[in-house]
Parts: sequence; structure tokens; C-alpha cells
Amino acid sequence: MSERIGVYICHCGTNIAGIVDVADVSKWAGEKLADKDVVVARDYKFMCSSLGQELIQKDIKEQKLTRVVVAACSPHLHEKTFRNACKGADLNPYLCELVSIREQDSWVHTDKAAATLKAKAIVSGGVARVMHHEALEPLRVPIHPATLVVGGGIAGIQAALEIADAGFHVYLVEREPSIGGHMAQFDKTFPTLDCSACILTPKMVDVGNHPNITLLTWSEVMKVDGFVGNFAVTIKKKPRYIKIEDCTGCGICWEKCPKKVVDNVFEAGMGNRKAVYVPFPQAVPKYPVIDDVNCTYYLKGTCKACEKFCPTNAIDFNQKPEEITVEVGNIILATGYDLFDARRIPQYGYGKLANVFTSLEFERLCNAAGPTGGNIVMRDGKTPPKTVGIVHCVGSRDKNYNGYCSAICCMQSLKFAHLVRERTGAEVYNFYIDIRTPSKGYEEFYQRLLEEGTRFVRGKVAEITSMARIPEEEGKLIIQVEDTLIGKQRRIPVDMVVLSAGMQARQDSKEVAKLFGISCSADNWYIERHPKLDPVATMTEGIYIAGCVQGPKDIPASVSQGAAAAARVLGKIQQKEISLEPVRASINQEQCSGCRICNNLCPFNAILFHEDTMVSEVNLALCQGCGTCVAGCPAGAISGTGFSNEQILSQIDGLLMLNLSRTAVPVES
Amino acid sequence: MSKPKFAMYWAASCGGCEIAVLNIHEKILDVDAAFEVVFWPVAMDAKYKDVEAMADGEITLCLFNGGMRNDENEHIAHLLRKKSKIMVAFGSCACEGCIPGLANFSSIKEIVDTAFTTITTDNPENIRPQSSFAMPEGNITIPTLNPVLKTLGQTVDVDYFMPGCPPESHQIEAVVGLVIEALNGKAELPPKGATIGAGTTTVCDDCPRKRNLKTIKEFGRIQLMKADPELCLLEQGIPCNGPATRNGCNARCPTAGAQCIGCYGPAEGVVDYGARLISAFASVIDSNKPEEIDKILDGLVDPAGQFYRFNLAGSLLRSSKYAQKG
Amino acid sequence: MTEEPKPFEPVIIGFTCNWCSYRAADMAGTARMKYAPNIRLIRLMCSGRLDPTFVFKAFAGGADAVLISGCHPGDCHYVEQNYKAMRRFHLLKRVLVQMGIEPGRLKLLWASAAEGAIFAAEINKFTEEVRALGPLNWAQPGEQVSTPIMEEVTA
Amino acid sequence: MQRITIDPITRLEGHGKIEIFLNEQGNVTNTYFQIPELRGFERFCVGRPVEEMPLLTNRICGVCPEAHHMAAAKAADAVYKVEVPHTGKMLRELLYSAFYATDHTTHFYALGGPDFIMGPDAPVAERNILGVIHKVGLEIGGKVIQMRKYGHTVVEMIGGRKVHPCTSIPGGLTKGITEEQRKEIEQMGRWAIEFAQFSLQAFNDIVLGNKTYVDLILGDIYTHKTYYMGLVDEKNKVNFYDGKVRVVGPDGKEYVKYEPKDYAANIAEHVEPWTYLKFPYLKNVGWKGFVDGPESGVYMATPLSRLNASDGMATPLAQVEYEKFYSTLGGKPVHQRLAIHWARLIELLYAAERWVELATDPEITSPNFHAIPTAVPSEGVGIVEAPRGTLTHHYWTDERGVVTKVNLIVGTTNNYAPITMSIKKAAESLIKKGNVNEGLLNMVEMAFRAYDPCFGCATHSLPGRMPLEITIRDAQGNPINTLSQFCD
Repeated sequence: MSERIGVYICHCGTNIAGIVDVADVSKWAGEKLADKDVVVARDYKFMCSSLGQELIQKDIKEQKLTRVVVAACSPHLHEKTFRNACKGADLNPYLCELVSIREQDSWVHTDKAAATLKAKAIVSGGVARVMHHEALEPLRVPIHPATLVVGGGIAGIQAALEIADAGFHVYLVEREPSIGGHMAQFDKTFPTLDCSACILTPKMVDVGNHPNITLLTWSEVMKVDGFVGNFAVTIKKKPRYIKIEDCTGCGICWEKCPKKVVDNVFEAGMGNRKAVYVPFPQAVPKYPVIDDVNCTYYLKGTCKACEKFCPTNAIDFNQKPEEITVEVGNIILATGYDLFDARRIPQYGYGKLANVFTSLEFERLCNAAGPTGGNIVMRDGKTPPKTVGIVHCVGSRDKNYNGYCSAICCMQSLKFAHLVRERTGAEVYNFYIDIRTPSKGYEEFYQRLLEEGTRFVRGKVAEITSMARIPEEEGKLIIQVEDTLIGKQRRIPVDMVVLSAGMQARQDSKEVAKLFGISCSADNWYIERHPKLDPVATMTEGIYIAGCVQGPKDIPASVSQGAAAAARVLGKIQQKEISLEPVRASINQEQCSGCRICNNLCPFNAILFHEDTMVSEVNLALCQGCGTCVAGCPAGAISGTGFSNEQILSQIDGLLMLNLSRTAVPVES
Repeated sequence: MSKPKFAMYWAASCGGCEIAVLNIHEKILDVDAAFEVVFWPVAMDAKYKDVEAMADGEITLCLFNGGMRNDENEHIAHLLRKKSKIMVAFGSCACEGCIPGLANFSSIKEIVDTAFTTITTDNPENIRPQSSFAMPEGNITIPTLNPVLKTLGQTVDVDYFMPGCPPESHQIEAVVGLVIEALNGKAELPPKGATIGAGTTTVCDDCPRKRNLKTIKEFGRIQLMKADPELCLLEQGIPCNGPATRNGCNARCPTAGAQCIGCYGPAEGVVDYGARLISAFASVIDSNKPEEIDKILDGLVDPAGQFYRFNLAGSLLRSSKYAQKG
Repeated sequence: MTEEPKPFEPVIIGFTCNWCSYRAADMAGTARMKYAPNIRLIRLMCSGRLDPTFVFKAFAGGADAVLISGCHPGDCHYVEQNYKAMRRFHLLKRVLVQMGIEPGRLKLLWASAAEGAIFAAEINKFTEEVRALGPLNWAQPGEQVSTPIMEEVTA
Repeated sequence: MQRITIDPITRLEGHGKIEIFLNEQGNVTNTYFQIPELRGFERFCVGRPVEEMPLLTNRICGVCPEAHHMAAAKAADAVYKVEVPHTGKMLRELLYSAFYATDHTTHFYALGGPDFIMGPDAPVAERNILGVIHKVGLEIGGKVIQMRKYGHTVVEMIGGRKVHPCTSIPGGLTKGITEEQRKEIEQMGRWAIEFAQFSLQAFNDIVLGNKTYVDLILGDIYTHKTYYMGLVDEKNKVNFYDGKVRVVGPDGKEYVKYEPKDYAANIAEHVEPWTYLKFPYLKNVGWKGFVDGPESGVYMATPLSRLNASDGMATPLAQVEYEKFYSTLGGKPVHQRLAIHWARLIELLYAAERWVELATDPEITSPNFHAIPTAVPSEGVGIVEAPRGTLTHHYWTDERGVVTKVNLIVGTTNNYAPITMSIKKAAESLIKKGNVNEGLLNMVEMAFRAYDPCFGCATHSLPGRMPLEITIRDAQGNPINTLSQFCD
């Protein structure tokens, strides 16, 4: 049956009309494309204006249009606009095609004739394509009101609390024995210098006590099935060997435990813990964990000191790992970051030179609850440094390691500098490439540091060595650097060096991404749906990201993202059901031969194979509409709405209708 | 009233289609009963001029096999089209060019040159056959070869396509049966342009072999390995065209331990057969590293030849109005 | 419409993914970067949607070259589908060579949403390369089974 | 000058065309038999993996695809220097014997036989399979169909398909047969032997019992004293699938016996500008034109040639018939072309016997039907006896086993020169002073059918089907008279 197509060419002021002869294009479309069912072709100053939209709606009604092609700007700007306009005139929005003659044509070409010819080609491509469009309805799926938050750092905590406070249930999964994340390890927070624990602990306690939060620490997500609104998540609870229902967290067990273990996680190797332990005093939950790798009982089969002394008989050496499955409608990933491993830069001597510290070690050093009770001393544990060098951008902004800026190191280093001067009066050198203080109060903090007399050396540190050349350098760490402000090489002897190591994605981020069916950037940060307009959503419906998992950021940014993700989830939950873009693949069961080639094409596991009927099928809600399986099916049994073969093939024909290369007089195909 | 008239003709073909029709054995008598066979070089005597003398559309059913290799093939294709109500492109050659269509990988000059410079060819004057040659006694002529081998559909309007090299006898029986029924008003003929005498999906649908997820680290050659007789050939790395090839043959070759070579052409609605195989084979490659992908692909020694073995003349690219000019 | 005969102007069909390369093209536009008008773009959701049929269709319809573009490897918005596109590209290229179409007429271009400049530059480069190749030659189908050199451009 | 054009029934169907030129006196000066078809396999097989050659060259001819399948498979074996296991060899030869029995049956009963059974002068309408059924008895029709069915069943069991088998690969086959299948094959084989004997009996009664037929056979029109070629086993017995190529001279003595790989040292192909088909001849004798005798390299490759070129048949019953054949026709070699029909029936019997021999071999069901090649592929020649002549496939490949060069000398091609000669001889003896004897068509036609030319291989008409029409034009080329006659 023949269609009635309306074609609308936008001038976009002079943006398009300045290069493309829009009148000629619409005239041409009206005449030359008449046999392609074009019944009306107009050009107008601003199609996207309400007047422009009304023009289309009027034609739809009066001219009984069945299809609409708008030639204007990029679909990424106004596709929705014009689809809604059609909807307003009771034409199914998916029967409207927006083709770009601005970003794709008038803005990038100077030859008016060529640009006009190309505009015609683009329009005829759109007309040919729209012929094969079909009326589509969004898919609707119900939303399970519960939410899974993965990661108990500040971003995850914030997200969990926001949702729980709104009255919906949250499962918060943390793989360490306690929530808190990196923030719990810090001493002060920049720029306000309020105590990290003091502001974090109350939130942790809230989480622990919240009736709407099921806290699953010492646990990991094993499997994710289902799709937005209806995920089934399998979680492994590692054995604590503690009966939490009996444990009071009195602490006798770890007092009595004879086995000391170096704490590489929370204390960053700066201090010890016992084989049965809570990572830190304010831990939530308060229950300890028996470290079955180091526990004497598990090593030798005897000891059980903790069991003997436990007043409530809460010790249970026979606990086994346990798997539980929870139903959730949405998932927020807030799995945080790893610290850059300073050992990777040998010339900075970390690991070889005793008094070279990483930023995290230094945080513990400053922390009142840390190994030195907050005294800033050298490795010998007593001598305070007289001079301290703080190196910025360690592992960041460096092609050899991570090209990106870790965002927090400048402020962190300034904070360190301040703490050093405040507590030791030592002289402090900051070695920086640029000082970046983009947020509220940051620049002021920098100014304050300058007034405090901290020294700033602009230059990338080449080497940190203990090889003295002159007596003054004896027994010191010498920082070799080119001071780019005075253009001189300098050797600055110091007692202590702090490496402001940057952030990088968790070493297992790729596996985790695969587990949840989302994508990583080349640096393994998780990719947001849109870098500006949709920073906490992912390409996978129902899965959101918050905090450093999306990229390096400071505490305020992480908290806002946690809250933002929560808001997105709450919005979804309130809708009760969600409507999905109908751009989806589907398999014609009659034509599927069950060859199974498509089965491993889908990264979202949306294609399942029925062993009984020997055919494959697409789970519409899981399908993200990429179309890879459509292109992959050898039997041509898979079709993709919105980007069907007919649509693309006809668009190709349309685009080639005016064929420059073959002949001066364009070939009419 | 007189019986409906039947014709069968071969152009550039091997004769296998005729044999396939003879292989319906006693069923051939049904054809004889239902039709007046007016033109069938293999089976009976009739003159070309008899056909010329017929009224347009006088022949009810014409099974036309063979591709368009020379001008004579085309001439008679046009004639039979004119004289026939139902023109069936019968067999792979007529439908998509078949093996002789592989000639379209080469120019006609390359083809003739090769044939007349083989090691046993005694050709000191480097002679090439001439379409018209003056002998002392007078001029004698032979047909001119087309620059490219064309399918029947690229030459004349075709009503139905019946694929296969050759079409399976049980399919021929079925189709003939259907036409006879239709003529007696007992059945409906399929819509014009339909593919008849075959399934709509692909060979895998009929293939008895076990199949799992397909991930290939290395493609193999059937003679260089001990293939598992139970397991999908492609999963074993053997380049089987089954996944993209229209079913209707009962998966004969894979059942006999040989890879499907694709004689039934593309599945229903497929635009380009080879493209489906390119996608399919690329899809099973288990690597994301360009170098490794290339290493794996080296295992497919003749991709175009494999993917377009029967379909080259009928391929989207070779059907282009530009390609047809040769 | 009639025009005076003019020198060979190639027509290139370009396929972009919705998330990276099409946005790169948008960016080139927004930044008013100039490039040759010979390319005509088609938007797909993902380079993984690129069916070799589209490429054959473009050539059969008279295109002189085809550009396939998508997100950088490891950067795909559908996790890893651009790798699948890459596999197809490698095989497709070999087939085209056997079909007598020069490897230089098919190009794979990785471009992120931020790489408008590179996108524009690559289009200009490609257009010149194709201009140098001249119109697609249908008369002489090739038969070399040699492995084509991969021309993968990373933008 | 007058000119006679003999075309196949459909003038525009390029299936062979004859030009006869007469001088002013109206006597034949020259004849041309043209093959106007060329498909170019030698070209487009280049670039294909060698294991596909048995599948691609199948499509040279749908009438004898088994022959090309076998020749190609053997050439591919040779390319890989791989020895096919005993069972593999037997399976291939079993398939091939069944095919032979079928093919010879089809030809004798549907195409060639009617000439004799009905008599050369019987009306056209009767000289066909129906006529034969009528004369020999109804059951024969059923038997012929039965024979074809059985043959195809075996081909399908071993070859995977009825037409264009697919199971032979370098080193053997992709599958074997089960004991059940073997039993079935054996039974059909035994039936085939009876059928062959029955056929020989019929030939005996109807033809040899009839003096005019015998005279016709022994007549001079169809006599050419050429060389004869055939494949023989180590005992110089006829073999279709394997062995050495043996050529005997017009005197019947062995002229040469060579390994398939040495064919190029012995065979060359002459080229004429007025036809797409080449004329093979014995290289070391040389091309002297369309003439016979010991000085001319023209040779024949047909059932008769195979018998002439051998010292006998490898199976008992066939051997008896072989001896009878030569005692009846006055010793070796037999030069009369029409004797090919009889020789064909003897081969039919041999094929059926061989069929049973192989089907009853204890090794035939062994799973050891394929040997994996280990050598680096390079070059190889495969030769089998196609029903219509010695069939040669020669491939060169690169180290991956991808074909780089191909040479094919196809069965019927061997006989291109002899056929041309027969035509000329028939024409000369029957066209005198411009008056064209009605018998000409029949005689020429019989010559064709004797050779059983498979132009499915060379052009594409089916074995022996060379239905003819003669147009006689005056000097201006205006048709004066049209004579036509068709075989059926």
C-alpha cells in the first residue's frame, strides 16, 4: 500500500540555509520524490519551534500524512521533539525520521552546490527509510521495589540511605567485613579539615540500624539474572565463623587471640591486627571475622583461644560459605577504586626507601586511631621528619601509567602539607605539575597553604634517591626535579616523601562489569549512558553507577552521585512499571534453524536456546537493541525494530539516488 | 479440452537437473498423464521452431535450468519466457549461477586464455576460438560467450525459483504434484516470485548433528582431521555452509559427513547469501585481537569461493547494474 | 537536473554507531570543522549492527567506498559488540578483495564522541585515497586470494 | 558451392553443430563438427581448496558426476601424496561400479540399443525405450527402471547423494557403510548380474541372431583403424577406477603403457579456431588431421577401446563374454564402431560382478576408510575410466593445498576427432553428386550414439542424444531441402 509522506526542511536560521539551498531541496523533494510517496515538502525557518511543529501537525491532520521526514539537526538533539510532535497529532512517533543536514552537512561543508546535493541525498535516504518504519509501542515491565547497592563506601552508603529513607528496601553488599570504604581510612577531609570518621561514622551506624537496609558485609555478588525491574541476584556470604545472633562485639576474642597479622587492607600495611578482628573500632557491623588464612586453628588445628574466652559462645569454626538470592528491581554499583601502586614507578623508590610513603599510608600515619596514634613519624616509629616532600600526580597524567587526572591528589597533597606543618612544623615541599582546585573552597585552601609557607616546586619529580652527592644530602632522601619556573634542575634533600598516588579502577572491574552486563572504558572505569546528561545511568537498563567506579572524584562528588543514582532508582520505583525503548531484536521462530550462532553474540545474555524446540529466542526486556545478533544470523531469522534491514538497505538506495561518481547527470535509481 | 503443455530446457548446465527429474522414476508417468510434453530435449523430440510457432503463454509450465553463458542461452530464455505461463528457474544454475557462476571471479578473456594454454594444449599459433571463422569453404559460426554468467532471473522475468544442485527428487515430486493440483483447482499456487520445492529456514534445521555454543580458535580442513561424526561440523572448525543455506535437502551432505556446500542458496528473505556467511563465520571467531583474528581467518583459505560457491552470479554485488555490464 | 560533466567525485557511504562515531560527527559539526562532502552517513545503534549486506548494497548501488566506524575497542556502549564488528570487517575485507574490490575502498575507523577533529580529518584522508583509486572497476573481477593489509585506523 | 548445416534440434542450443561443404560436383569437400560451449573450469577452479575439487568438478557433468568425483578425488589424493586405505579404495570403486552399471544400462536401453533391437530402419516413433519394451516384453521396462534405482541407491549410500556425490575427500571418504547397508548392496548387486546377463542374452538373440545387423556392425562406414586407450590393472585386465593407461595401435599391439602422472608426456590437444573443444591425440605419434592409421595420433576411448586395450576382464562371467566378443568379430582389435554397444554390455556385466565382489569383501564395512594426509600438498594427477573415455584431472596447488593450476581431459573429448571422422566418412559415403541420401541422418546419428558422446561433459547434451536436422542450401545459401530425423 502506498504511504503519504511529509518532508520538512529546516533552515535553522542561517545555520542550514546559509549553505544549503533549502528551498531547492524542498522543491526537489516535492517533485522528484513524489513517486516515492512524498505528498508534501516544505521548508521553514525553525522546524523545532512550536510554530514549526504545528506546521507538521497541521499537515498530518489535513494531508493525512502517514510518515514524516524532518531534515534538520542531529537526532541526538531533536528526535524526541519531532516524535512528540507527531504523537501530538496522533501519528505514531516512530513513523517520524529526523535526518541531519546541519551537523552532517551545512556545518561541515563550504561548497554550496555540493552541500545542497548532499542534503537532497540525505533527504531521499530518509524518505526511503521512513517507508519501512513501523508503528512501535514502548515495552512495559513492572519494577520490583527493592534495590541492590554494591559497595559500602561513602557513595554506596549515601545511595542506600536515600532509598531506605524513602521507604524502600535496600540490600547493601560489601566484600570487606565492614562498610566505610576508603573514607573510613582517612584522617581529615579537605578543604574543611573536619575529621573523616566523625562525619562518616553516624551514616555507617544509620545503615547498620536501618529497618529498610539488609546489610550484607563480608559478601560478594556471584551471579546476576533477569533484567531491569526483575533482577535475581545471587550473593555469597563468606563465613565469619561468628554466630552474629549471639555475638555482642565485646572484643574479648581479639584481645585474647594470640596471632598477630599485618593489616594490609585497612592499615595499608602500617599496623597489625589479630587473626580474629574487626577492621577498625567504629566498624559496622560490629561483629568480628576470623581470618581463616592466618588463624592458628586453621593452620595447626589447635588454639581456639577465642572460643574458650567468648562469653556468649558465639564462635563457630564450622561455618560454611552461604549463597542467597535476592529479588531487586534496580542495581547501583559503587565499588570504588584502587590506589595506584607506587611500586610501578621504581625511580620513586617506594618499597626500597623506607621513608617513602604512599598517600594512604600517610593517612593512617596522621589518623589518631592509626598505628602511631596520629604522630607523624618516620618508619622507625619515633623520629619526626624535619623536611617532607610531597609528590603530586603519582601515576596520574602520565602516558606510561594513567593518562587521566585523578582529581583528588592536589587537594589531598595540600591537606597533607597542612597536617605536616601543623603537627611537626617540618618544612614541606610540594612537587606539582599544575595545581587544580576546581571546587568550592578549594582555591581558598590553596591560598591558605601558600600563606602557611609550604614550598611549591613546579615540576615532575624525576627521581627519589638516597645516594648523597654532598654532605648535606647524607642520610636524606634526595628529590631530583626540574623546577620549570626557574628552569633549573634541583636536588632537594628531605627526611620523608609522601607519594600522592592516583586512583585507578578496581583490578577486577572488568569481571564485575561482565557480571552486571555493563561496559568499561579503556581505563576500565564504568561507562555512563551519557557523559553530561546521564552520568549515573549505564547502557544497561536498571543498572546505575555512583562514586569512583565511574571515574576519579572527591567525597562531595561521590556523595552527590550516590544520591543522584538513588533518585533515579526512586523515580523508577515510583513508576511501578518502566517503559523501554522498543528498539529490540526478535527471532522468527519459524525461520530459526537453531544453529546457535547468535547465542554467544549477546553480551546481555538476552538470547536463550530452547533445547526442546531447538530454536533460540530473544528476551525483549534483556535486549538492549544493539542489533549485533540481527546482523549475525545466518538464516536472516532475526529482525531488529527501528533499524531493520529494509530500513537500512532502502536508506542506502536513497542516499545513492543522486550519484555523483557515475555520471554528470545523476543516475535515478 | 487439451492437456496443459509442459516444457523443460537446459541452458549452461550439466544435465544433473534432467537426471534429477528422471530420478522421480515412475512418478514421471504422472507428469506424462497430466501434461502434454511439448518441449524437452533430453526426453523427446521437438524442434526449436515448433516452440517459436506456439502462441504466447501456450506452455503452461516451463522448468528452465542452466545459467546464461552465451547469447544462445539468453535468446532461448527470452523465447520460452514469452511462450510460458509459469516460468520456473529450475536448479541452482538458473536460480543463482551455481558452480559455473564462479567464472564471474574472472574476466571472459582470462577464462578462454586459460583453457587454451593448458600444458597439454598444442597451440603454437596461440589460437582462440572465433564466434565467426572463415574456412576455405566458407564462414562457420559458434555462439558468443557473455562477459559474465547471468542467472535466469537477471535475464527474464521468473515466476518461481526452485533451488538445489540438483533439486532433490522428492521436492520435484512435490512441486509437480502441487502444480497438477492447482491446475485442477484443488490447490493454490504460491505468490509470484516465491521459492518452491524447499524449506524456508536453513540446513541446520534438518541436520541431525549435536550443537553447542560455537567458539572457533582455528578453522580446519575436513581431510586433515578426524571429524566427530555426531557433532556440528562448524563447531569442529570445518567450514560448513549449513547455517546459511536453505533447507530442503534433508541435510544430505552433513549427514554423510561432508560439509554443506550451499547448493540450495540463501534462506527465505535473505538479500545476500555470502553476507550471511561472512557474519556467521566472523561471529564464531573467538578473539578480539586483530592479529589473532587474522591468524584464525587464514584457516579459511578461500572465503569468497566458499561463501559464494553457488551464489556468485546471483550475489548482490554481481547483480549490480554496474556489474551486469561486465 | 543536468550538470556539466566534471572530474571524478567519489561517493562514500559511512556507517556510524549511535554512541561514539555519530557523536564524533555531531561534534565535528558543532565545532564547524570542514570535511569533504563526498561522504553520506547512516546511523546504526552499534557497529555490531553492521551487516556485510549493507556494504555490498552500497557498492552495488554505486558507492565507491564504504566507511565503518564505531567506538574504540573496549569502549563499546554494548560492552564488546564493536569487537564483533571488527571480526566481520576483517573477513569482509578478504572477501571483497577476492571479489575484485580494492582493500582501500573499505575502511574501519574507531572514533570516540570526543574525536570530531580526527573523524573529520580521517574522512578527508579517505576521500582523497578513494579519489586516487578512481571509480569502482566492475569489468575486472579479481581472483587473488592474498591476505589484504588491514587498514584499521584508530582515531 | 553447396553447404549443409546439421544442427541439434534447437538451432540456438549450443549443443554441437555440423557443417558439411560440397564442391561444385556436389561431393563432400569437408565437414566440421563444432562444440560451441565453454564453461571455464580450468580457470575458476584456481584459488579453490583442493578438497573441493571433487565437489566442483562434479558439476562439469550431471550425467557422469561420479566419474569426475572419482578422478578429482584421486588427483587430490596424489596432490597430498596420501595412500587411501584399502576400505576407502573399495568403497569408491563399489560406488563407481554401481554407477557404471546404471549408466551403461541407461545408454543401451534408452539411447543406443533401440537402433538394434528395433532395427536401424524401424520408424523413428518406435525406435525408443517404449519400442524396446514392446518388442522385448513389458517386464524389461520395469527392469531398466529397477536397475537405475538400484544404482542410484548405492551411489547415495556411499556418496551421500544420488546426483553429485559428496563423500570423497583427499585420503579416502567422509563415511563408511554399515553391515545392513552392505547386505542391501550385495543383494542389489546380485540382481544386477542377472540383469546384465539378461541384457547380453537379448543382444545375442536380437542382434547377433540377425545377419543384417551383424553386417551393419561389420560394415565399413563405421570402421576407423585408430589407436585405442583404456585403463588396465597389473594383469592388463580392464579396470574403471585404477591402474595404468594402456594404448594399443591399429594393429592391436601395445603402443604405450603409462602411469597417470605421465599422461602429459603422451597426450596433447590440438586446437581449431571454429570450435571451443580441443582434439586430444597421441603426442608421440603426432597430429596429422582427421585421419586414421598408425601414422595418425587420433585414438579412441570407449568401451570398445577398453576391451581392445586390455588382455581381458577381471571377472569370470565377463571374461567369457570378452572371448566370445573377439571370436565373433574376428579377433583383436575390433575397429568397427558399432561394436561399442556390445562391448558396453560386457562392461555392464563386469561392473555388476565387481559390485558384488566388493560388497562381499570382509573389509568393506571397516571404519578404516580415511587416512589423514601428512605430506605438503603440491601436484597430482587422477585418472579413471569414465563410461565415455579416459578421464584425466591434473591439479597444482600451493603449500596450503589451494589450487593454482588445473588441466582436464574429459572423457568424451578423447573421441572428438574420431567422431568428426565418422561424420565425414558417413557424409562422403552417402552424399554423391549433391544428392543427399535420406539414410545420412540415421547413419550419422548412429555413429554418434555408438560413441555415446556425453556432451554434458563437452557441450551438454545427454549421452548419444544428437537429434539432427539437415538443411541443404544452394550456393546462395537459400534452403532447398530440409531433412530431419531424431533419435529417441
